[in-house]
Amino acid sequence: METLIDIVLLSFLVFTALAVAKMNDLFAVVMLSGIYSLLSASWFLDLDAVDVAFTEASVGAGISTLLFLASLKLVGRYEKRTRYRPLLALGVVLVTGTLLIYGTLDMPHFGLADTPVHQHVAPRYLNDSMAEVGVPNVVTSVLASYRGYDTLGETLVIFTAGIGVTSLLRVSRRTKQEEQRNVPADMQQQIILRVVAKWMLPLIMIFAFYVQFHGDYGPGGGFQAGVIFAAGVILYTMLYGLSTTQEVFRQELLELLAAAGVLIYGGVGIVCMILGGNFLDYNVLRHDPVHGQHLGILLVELGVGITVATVMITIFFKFTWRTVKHKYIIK
Amino acid sequence: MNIIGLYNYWIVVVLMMIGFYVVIAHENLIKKLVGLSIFQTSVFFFYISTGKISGATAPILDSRYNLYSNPLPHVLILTAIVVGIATTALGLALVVRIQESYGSIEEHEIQSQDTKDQMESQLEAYGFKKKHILSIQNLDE
Amino acid sequence: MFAATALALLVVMALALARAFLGPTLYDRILAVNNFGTKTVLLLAVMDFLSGRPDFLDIAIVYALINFISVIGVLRFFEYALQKTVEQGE
Amino acid sequence: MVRDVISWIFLLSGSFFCLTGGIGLIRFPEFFSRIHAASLTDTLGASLILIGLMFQAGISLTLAKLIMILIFSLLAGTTASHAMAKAALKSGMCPLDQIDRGRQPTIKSYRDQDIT
Repeated sequence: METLIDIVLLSFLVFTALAVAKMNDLFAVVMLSGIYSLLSASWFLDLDAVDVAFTEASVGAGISTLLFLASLKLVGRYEKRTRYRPLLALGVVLVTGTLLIYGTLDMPHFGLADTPVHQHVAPRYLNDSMAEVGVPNVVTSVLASYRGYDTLGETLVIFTAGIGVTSLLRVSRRTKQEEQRNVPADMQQQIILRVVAKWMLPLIMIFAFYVQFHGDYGPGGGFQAGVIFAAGVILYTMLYGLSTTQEVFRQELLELLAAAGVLIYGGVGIVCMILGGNFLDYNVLRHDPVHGQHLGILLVELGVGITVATVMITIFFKFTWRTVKHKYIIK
Repeated sequence: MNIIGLYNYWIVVVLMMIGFYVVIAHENLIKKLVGLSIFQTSVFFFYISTGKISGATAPILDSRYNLYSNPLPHVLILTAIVVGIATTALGLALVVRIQESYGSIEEHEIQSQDTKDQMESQLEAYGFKKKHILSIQNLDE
Repeated sequence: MFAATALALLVVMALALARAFLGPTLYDRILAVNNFGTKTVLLLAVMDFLSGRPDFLDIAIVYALINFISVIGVLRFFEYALQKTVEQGE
Repeated sequence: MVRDVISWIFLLSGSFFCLTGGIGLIRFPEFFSRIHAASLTDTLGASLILIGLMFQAGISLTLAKLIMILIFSLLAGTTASHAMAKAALKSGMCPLDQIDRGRQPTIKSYRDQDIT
């Protein structure tokens, strides 16, 4: 049954990708790419990658679609037809594809247990992580502890992307404060939607915290929780307007928190060094190494969650502010 | 089992090539970004495919199971997805700025504007006046 | 029995996918995406039981939430676009 | 055993309703009849399948999560359908039978490429 679902979902993915390539209505393309990520998350779950499915579910289907839609609003909806027939591109693609498929013929078959991939460090993670880290979710223990340095880098990349978007789509402070008060909230006619969303918002926030702190025992963790929290704030922004949301989530606060998340992560590493361990070696945080690991993972995941949530909210605010500006101010 | 032994990898190649085609053959920058994300997810599929073991379960330890899939690809791809959305957001911000300063996000229109500007500035450097070089505006037709 | 349900859901997903490809108006596509999303939630739940580890239902919950948010997002941004084109037309 | 049988009945009837909804989504002529088919069967089918799964779960954390999914899908599904239909109506689309009775949609035709 797993194999059947695998085959069917992969075929759906190919059809969706072909439709994406063919359509020239970009709105439809973006919605199909939403379907594409729904499909890929189901496929990840089918292949036992629960944490990846979790991330793809919250990131791909939610935030990514919304960002694409917001920027479509700014750049127009239709793609112009290309004037020439892209035979050269087709040729390049066909040749590359054939070569890659020829390359796969030497690959070990799908699902075998004795392939080189499974021989290197994976057995150590699976067999010893319970004694060394004491967290049942191996993905979390590898992410936050064994490969913590790597994850610090990823968090920094996200932080940097946040800075990049902020500086690319910046608004001068004066216009912002003057004009923002006059911007009406969107979707005012959708009363039922607003009421239901108000009901759902606290549930979303609580669920985000559950994902954040339950990540040691089940699928979840800082990345997913941050994105879910951001999705809740984004829902509120879409229904009640940017200025209402910014009463709470001020720009200065968001910038401060985004930096604070990275600082927490790096700070844990420095504290470990001060206490006599290596950078991000949590064993020294407490007397019992396993307790130290628990504390370290908790703090590090918290830092990741804060950074991811605030960066996603910042990015969405920036795009929304552009659309609002185009609609109400540049006339 | 052996019939689909390489099926996953072939689908990965097909998806990657569709994404590649969209990136190199389409001129609209948003479409290119969508193609790029298809390309990106095909890489994710490849990693996760290699991590799967038939009959295994998800790598969350439980006393009832003793065969787990490989957790390492999951860790790499999990962070890659979030980084992917961050870079996509950066790309979209660039596209928005391009639209604001060029008035178009079609690649050939942007390039023809660039060439025109370049030629104008070169001609001005040779001492031509602005009014003389109006005629090159139709050059890209 | 879970397998039968999963198969039925896959068939419905195929139908919704077809509607998303065909769907003459944009609203048809939004409807197809929404329907596809709810079916995905169900499929994820059923797949958890199928694999015998129903403690992964969190993913289905996230889906139910995110699907709602993205449909609202599409409606919001599309409404906007429509207003803009009408304004330009006048 | 009895619990299994009950849960199978729920699961099968839920799958049946989902299938009818999917067929309606393809076969019906225009948006409003399609949303009728899809959203009604969606609510019923999803609830039935989730209740069927609840019988399998027994009293556990899984049951609580299933109930949460049920609440979310009931809230979100119905609200989203309402919002979609309202947005479509406001954009000038018009149900078929209204056109038959002679009411003109504000935009020429819902099949028009302008609003697709």
